[in-house]
Amino acid sequence: MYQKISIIILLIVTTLSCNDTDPISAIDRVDSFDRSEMLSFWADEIIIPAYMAYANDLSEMDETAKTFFADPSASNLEKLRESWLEAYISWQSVSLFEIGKAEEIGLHNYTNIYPTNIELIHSNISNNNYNLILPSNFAAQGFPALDYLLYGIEDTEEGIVSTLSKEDVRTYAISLIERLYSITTEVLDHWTESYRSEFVANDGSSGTASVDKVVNDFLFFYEKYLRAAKIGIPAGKFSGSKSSRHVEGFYSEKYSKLLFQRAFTSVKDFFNGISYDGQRRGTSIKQYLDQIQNISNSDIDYSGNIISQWNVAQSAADALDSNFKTQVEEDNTKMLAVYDELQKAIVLLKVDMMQALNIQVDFVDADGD
Amino acid sequence: MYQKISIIILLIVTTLSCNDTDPISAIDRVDSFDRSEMLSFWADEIIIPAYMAYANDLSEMDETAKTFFADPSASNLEKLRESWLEAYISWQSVSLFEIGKAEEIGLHNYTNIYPTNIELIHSNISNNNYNLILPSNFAAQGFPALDYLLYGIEDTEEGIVSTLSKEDVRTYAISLIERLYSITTEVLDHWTESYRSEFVANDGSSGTASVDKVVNDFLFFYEKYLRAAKIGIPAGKFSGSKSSRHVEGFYSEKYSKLLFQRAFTSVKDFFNGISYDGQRRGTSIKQYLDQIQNISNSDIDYSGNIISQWNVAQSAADALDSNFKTQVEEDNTKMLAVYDELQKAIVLLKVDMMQALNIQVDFVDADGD
Amino acid sequence: MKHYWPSYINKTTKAAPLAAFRFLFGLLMLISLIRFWYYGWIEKLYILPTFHFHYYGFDWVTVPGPWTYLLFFVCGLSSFSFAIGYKYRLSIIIFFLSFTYIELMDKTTYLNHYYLVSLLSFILIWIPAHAHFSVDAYKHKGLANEYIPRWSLDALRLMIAIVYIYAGLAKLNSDWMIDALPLSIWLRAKVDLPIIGSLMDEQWLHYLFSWGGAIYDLFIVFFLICSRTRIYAFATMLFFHIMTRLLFPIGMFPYIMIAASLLFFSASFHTRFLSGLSKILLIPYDVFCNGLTYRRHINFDRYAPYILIPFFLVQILFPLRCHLYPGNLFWTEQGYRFSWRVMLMEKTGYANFKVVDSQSGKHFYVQNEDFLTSFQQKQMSTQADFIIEYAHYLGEHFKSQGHQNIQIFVESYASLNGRKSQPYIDPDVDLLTVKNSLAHKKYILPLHE
Amino acid sequence: MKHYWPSYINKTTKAAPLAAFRFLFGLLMLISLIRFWYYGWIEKLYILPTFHFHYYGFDWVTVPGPWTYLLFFVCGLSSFSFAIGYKYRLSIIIFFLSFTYIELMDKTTYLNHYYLVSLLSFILIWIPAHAHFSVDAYKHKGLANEYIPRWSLDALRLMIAIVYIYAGLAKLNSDWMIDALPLSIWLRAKVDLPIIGSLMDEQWLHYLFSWGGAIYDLFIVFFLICSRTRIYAFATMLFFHIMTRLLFPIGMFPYIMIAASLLFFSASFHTRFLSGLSKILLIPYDVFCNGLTYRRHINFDRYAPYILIPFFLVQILFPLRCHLYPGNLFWTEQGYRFSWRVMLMEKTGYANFKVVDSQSGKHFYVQNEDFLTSFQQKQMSTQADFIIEYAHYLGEHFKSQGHQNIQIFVESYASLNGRKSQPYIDPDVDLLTVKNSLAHKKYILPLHE
Repeated sequence: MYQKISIIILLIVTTLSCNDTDPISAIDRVDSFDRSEMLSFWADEIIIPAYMAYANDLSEMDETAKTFFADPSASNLEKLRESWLEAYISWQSVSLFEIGKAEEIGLHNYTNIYPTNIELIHSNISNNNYNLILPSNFAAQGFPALDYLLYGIEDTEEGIVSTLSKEDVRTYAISLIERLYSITTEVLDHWTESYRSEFVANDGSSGTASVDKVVNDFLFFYEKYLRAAKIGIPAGKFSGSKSSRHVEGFYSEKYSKLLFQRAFTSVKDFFNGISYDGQRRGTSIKQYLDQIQNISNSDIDYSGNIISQWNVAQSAADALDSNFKTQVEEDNTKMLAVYDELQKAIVLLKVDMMQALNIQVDFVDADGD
Repeated sequence: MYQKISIIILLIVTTLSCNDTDPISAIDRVDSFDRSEMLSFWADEIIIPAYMAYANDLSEMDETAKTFFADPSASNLEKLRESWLEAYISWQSVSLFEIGKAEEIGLHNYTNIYPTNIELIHSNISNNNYNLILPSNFAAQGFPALDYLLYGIEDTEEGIVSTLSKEDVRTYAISLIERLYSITTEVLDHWTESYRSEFVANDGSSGTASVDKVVNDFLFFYEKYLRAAKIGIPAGKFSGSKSSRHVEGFYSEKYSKLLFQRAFTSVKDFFNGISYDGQRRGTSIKQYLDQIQNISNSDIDYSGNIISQWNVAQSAADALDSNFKTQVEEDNTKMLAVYDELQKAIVLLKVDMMQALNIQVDFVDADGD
Repeated sequence: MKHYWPSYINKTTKAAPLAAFRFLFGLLMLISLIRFWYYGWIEKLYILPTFHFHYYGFDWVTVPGPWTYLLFFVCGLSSFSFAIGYKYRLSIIIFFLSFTYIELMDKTTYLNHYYLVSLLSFILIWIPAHAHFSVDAYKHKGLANEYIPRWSLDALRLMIAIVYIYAGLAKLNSDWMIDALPLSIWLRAKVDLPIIGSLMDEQWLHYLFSWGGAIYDLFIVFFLICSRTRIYAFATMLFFHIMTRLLFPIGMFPYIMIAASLLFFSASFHTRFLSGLSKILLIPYDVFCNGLTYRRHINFDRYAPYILIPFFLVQILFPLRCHLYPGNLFWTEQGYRFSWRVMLMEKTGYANFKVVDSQSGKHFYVQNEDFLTSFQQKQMSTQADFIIEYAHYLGEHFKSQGHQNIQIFVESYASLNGRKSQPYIDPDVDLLTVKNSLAHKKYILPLHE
Repeated sequence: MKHYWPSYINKTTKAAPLAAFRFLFGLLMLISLIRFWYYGWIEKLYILPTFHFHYYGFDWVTVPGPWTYLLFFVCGLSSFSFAIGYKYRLSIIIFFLSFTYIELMDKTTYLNHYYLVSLLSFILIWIPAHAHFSVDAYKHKGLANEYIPRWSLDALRLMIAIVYIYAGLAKLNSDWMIDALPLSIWLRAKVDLPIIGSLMDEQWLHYLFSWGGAIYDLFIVFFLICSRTRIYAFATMLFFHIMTRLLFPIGMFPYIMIAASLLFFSASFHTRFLSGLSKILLIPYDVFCNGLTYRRHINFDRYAPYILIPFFLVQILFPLRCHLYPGNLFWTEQGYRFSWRVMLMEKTGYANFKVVDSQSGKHFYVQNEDFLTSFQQKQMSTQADFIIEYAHYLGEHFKSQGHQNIQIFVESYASLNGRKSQPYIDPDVDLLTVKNSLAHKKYILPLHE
């Protein structure tokens, strides 16, 4: 008896301890949702193409910037601005995948913190002694800083061209553009070199598995960047008073809606499993939810509820002025309406969807019982 | 030990067995609702005056009938009809107190069963061999039968006068009128002679106590006679098809609303504790409910809910034609609307009020546990 | 632990307490049945109603018309017969079957203590309650014993313990403990009582009774078991049952529980009681005090413990089944019965049935008094299983009257423990499309607190 | 019965099982604390958050900043000290106080098994677990005993029995038994597991686990008590804990329960275990096997039974308190904690706080991540007492920022066991006007099934 039990205990304790490393190799699973297929689709058809397009646009911007600084003219400024807009738009499709290297280096913080800090930009320019890697410089770089330099640094087009041509300003602008490009290629290279397979292989269901992380990032993007930063904060939802200074693309004064729409479309496409180029459909969260609804015989149409709420939000957003600054200042109620509709989907996403997928919001590495 | 316990048991069993007869005399109660005061008010200011007025009207009718049969003329017919109407109206204030002798003899069944059975009336008249005490003759006597004799037995006024004057018809009509008078005086005498003190003394809270019985009778009247018989049945609520033949006062064709209104007013006055002559207010169910709401700190305004629902029903009823026959045939929806409003109060009365008063609907004499 | 079971099963105890209980219980049953008959309840509750509500799975138990009187007579006869211990096994089996049949005829009359009577009589079938102070033992000297197996007495005690403890646990709910409901509703209505009536409006009294009742139910058995506290426990028990008897119409219940509590008394107490009784009845009591112990006589005895162990397992688990249903137990009453929930709630209801022709859309309402007694109406209007069964009965009735394409809906309201009345059954559900079953009744609307 | 208590209290049993448990439990605690430190959880859960959620009545328990590390160190040291039985009474008291203090610092981290550790260590204070196989007993020969009072071992067993049986009873609810929830939600997400993953979508498996879990919890203690079934019960227990450990992140819980289950094993088993261990550690085990019985040494021993009887009475009654609150327990969570409700529900929530200036009517929303860690946000959004405490904290914060006439409202939604999300707290209640208390929280909206 004593020996029997001792042996059993020994065996067990060993098994329990080994669990952390999962020594037993996976075998084929039937009839269940294929997470690794979904992860492959995400990586190969959505995330990597988005990063590639974005990196491409950034290198384009780098080119046009070189052209401009070689020959500062209003028309070259216009080309630079166009390429800036292209890249800024592409960024919106990348931003929701802050995972892997992007998470590690904090891509978003270096790319799109707004409102940008004008004093800091000017002091950086005049000091010529700045380190863009420092968190204190988050608000002095990225697209918002370029927005200021390209549109807001002077009142007139000529003024902008001449100021930008100044040695110190030019240096600063170029360093901003190059930094954007360099950190993006770092992320992209990491994806293509090693992270893609790591990402797809991590197809488990723990809090640190790829699906859980991407879904959390996706939710975070929706809640913080789409709902709050682009709409809620300018509309004054979190301060009590509206503030057009918080609009994305504040200085260019016309692209805020475009940027928002692209970001929202990226969100919806990702949820629905539409490839970056829009040509293919793949395994998606929507399918995953639909299958869970099926298996559990639930009468809750998880994905349908989310999609129809987004449609409502989309119609509300369609009614907005192309410049949110004007919208906020002249008829903030429409902004508030869009916020409210986006907000309603939060409950469907953070509560119903997360429970159905059994993914924890912001995985906490602690014990349960 | 053995003796102690034996004695205790003996004592106890005796006490338990004695409980049925309540040998311990009542002492003064403070701060609690005075049921016997309420019962006195009901008896002295509502029930007995109502029976007196009703008996008085019946003796009046007896007089005018004698005048008419002594000298059958259109004008004397008119007087007879008037006194019939007076008595019929007074009946509405009496009908909700089917307690004591009235319950024993079944006053309502001999007084106001409609539609009246014309064939039976004619066969009774022609046979001259009938016993009005038999339940089979319920539908051939009382006010509805008189309604037929005084208004519907012939098409023309002259025809009615001449037919009524016929020996056998006259005999029948007189026997109907006298029977109404005799059973009513029987009830009234019982009240004044002995039942009044019995009624007031029975101020307990068992299923057979006066308060419980009156409240049950009151509910029964509201549900069966006011809601169903006067409104619901003609409107077709219980058969699926409307039937104007079931209207109260079908042959006189104009008093149905008057009768309904008087009955409804009696209901409300009783609930609110308004004396028969309308001059005094006394302890009432409303007060009882209000006190219970107070004591139990309830946020349910029992009496207020009932009264306001009755007000809604009253407005709906005010919109009805004075002849329900016309109303049913031409625009039954208004009848249905009144029914629906009366019905809504049923839930407030039968469920909320009865639970608050802790009175059982239709007391059942069986064990609980 | 290893050897505990065999040693327990062979333990013996004096037979007097069991015999005394048999005698008292039988007499009480006889009185109950006579009382039932005398009050005209056989007629009123069983013969007169045209329709009866059946327990789930017991649709085959029907009222045998006038033969019901014979059923009651047989039941009464058998109760007397087992009381005096004459042809005990046969009598108690007949009593158990006839009494249980009577209770199954109409669930309108369900009472927890009727259920208790059925259970106690079932237990009595399996134990030698006739081995002492009985006609059987007097006539067949081989049957007379002074001692019996201890488990046979403990089985009855366990049953009583289960009843009290579950009744106490059931009182641990927010209405009872926090709001003193429904006692405050009931007591407030008793201001007309002599002497104590004036207290009945006092809130502290409602709480005293609520908490007192819960503590009493939870702990009385332990105090009855412990010999030092037994006399106080018994006094408390008497006080408790006097109070409830004074305040509420609970029939024979207090007498049964008082008789059952004597099961916990010492053998010497019962010996004195039986010897005293024997003197009064001129029976030689000594013949039963022969120092012998009851041993297996028939196969019954051999298998009895193995019948009773599963029986008690069921008794312990069955009252827990309510937890398998969602929603407020008092509101849905799913798993409410057969669980020693005594006087826990005041529920008032109203149910108005609508018969709809699904093709023409025409409808009419049902007058319940055309089909049900007022007692049946009262029970039906607050309990979903009654409503469904009645709706199906109405459906059959109107179909047989030639109505076709019938749908039956109910507009029902109920009020629980003084809450405002609220809709009870989903008024949009055609009741003919649902059946009574043990599954959760989704058409019961949720209770709003 | 009369003489049962004195005879029980004087019964003795071998000291080996208790000593073995003391040793294993202490080591497990040491490992737990090291693991907690190693994973950086002291920093993450206690030091970093600016705000901590307090248990009702324990607002005075605050996080002592960097001294928290010292607290953990003391706690770990005392656990090792009582494991080896060095200055046992002092060590176990320090362990109980420091561990309990740690648990009281933030209710965000509440776990049933932390609560169990506190309770077990409280019981250990009162029993002579150092009378055998301990440094104390080795050094002071007068303390070395082979036998101890039986109640001291039984007290620990009773505690484990309470935990299992209440955990089993808590599983008897409709979500768990009828719908196999939340297990079906959790298991469905585990299709990625090796070998058994493919089964995780199977409904029968969800039911097997649900029913198996309930039956296991309800009956495992009885099978552990009975010597004939003990080995099978232990095997089942191991299987059960392996499965839960594989499927869910439950930390040290299975190890603690396995160690506790050894309490039910025979003395000879433990004697062999300790003598084997002594050989490995080169301790002369024989000195403890002296045939002596532990007798009162200090006043502790005299009063211990009278401390533990009320303690267990509270343990038996406390988990029942949830019945005093109306509404669905899983939804309101009133009386949910400290009641051995383990892994019973999946609840997801979202709470969006609105700060309103009651005079101007202007309002803004709060970004919870400015104040709470994500773990705190998660716990806060589904539990009403967290929401209230947090709202008051927000009120203080914004008042100190100069805002005046503040009202705080919350738009909160929660989803329970796969039900559609529904509003949780009444959005029209100014949370600053309500306080956390033990009374029913009326501002929790009812759950719609």
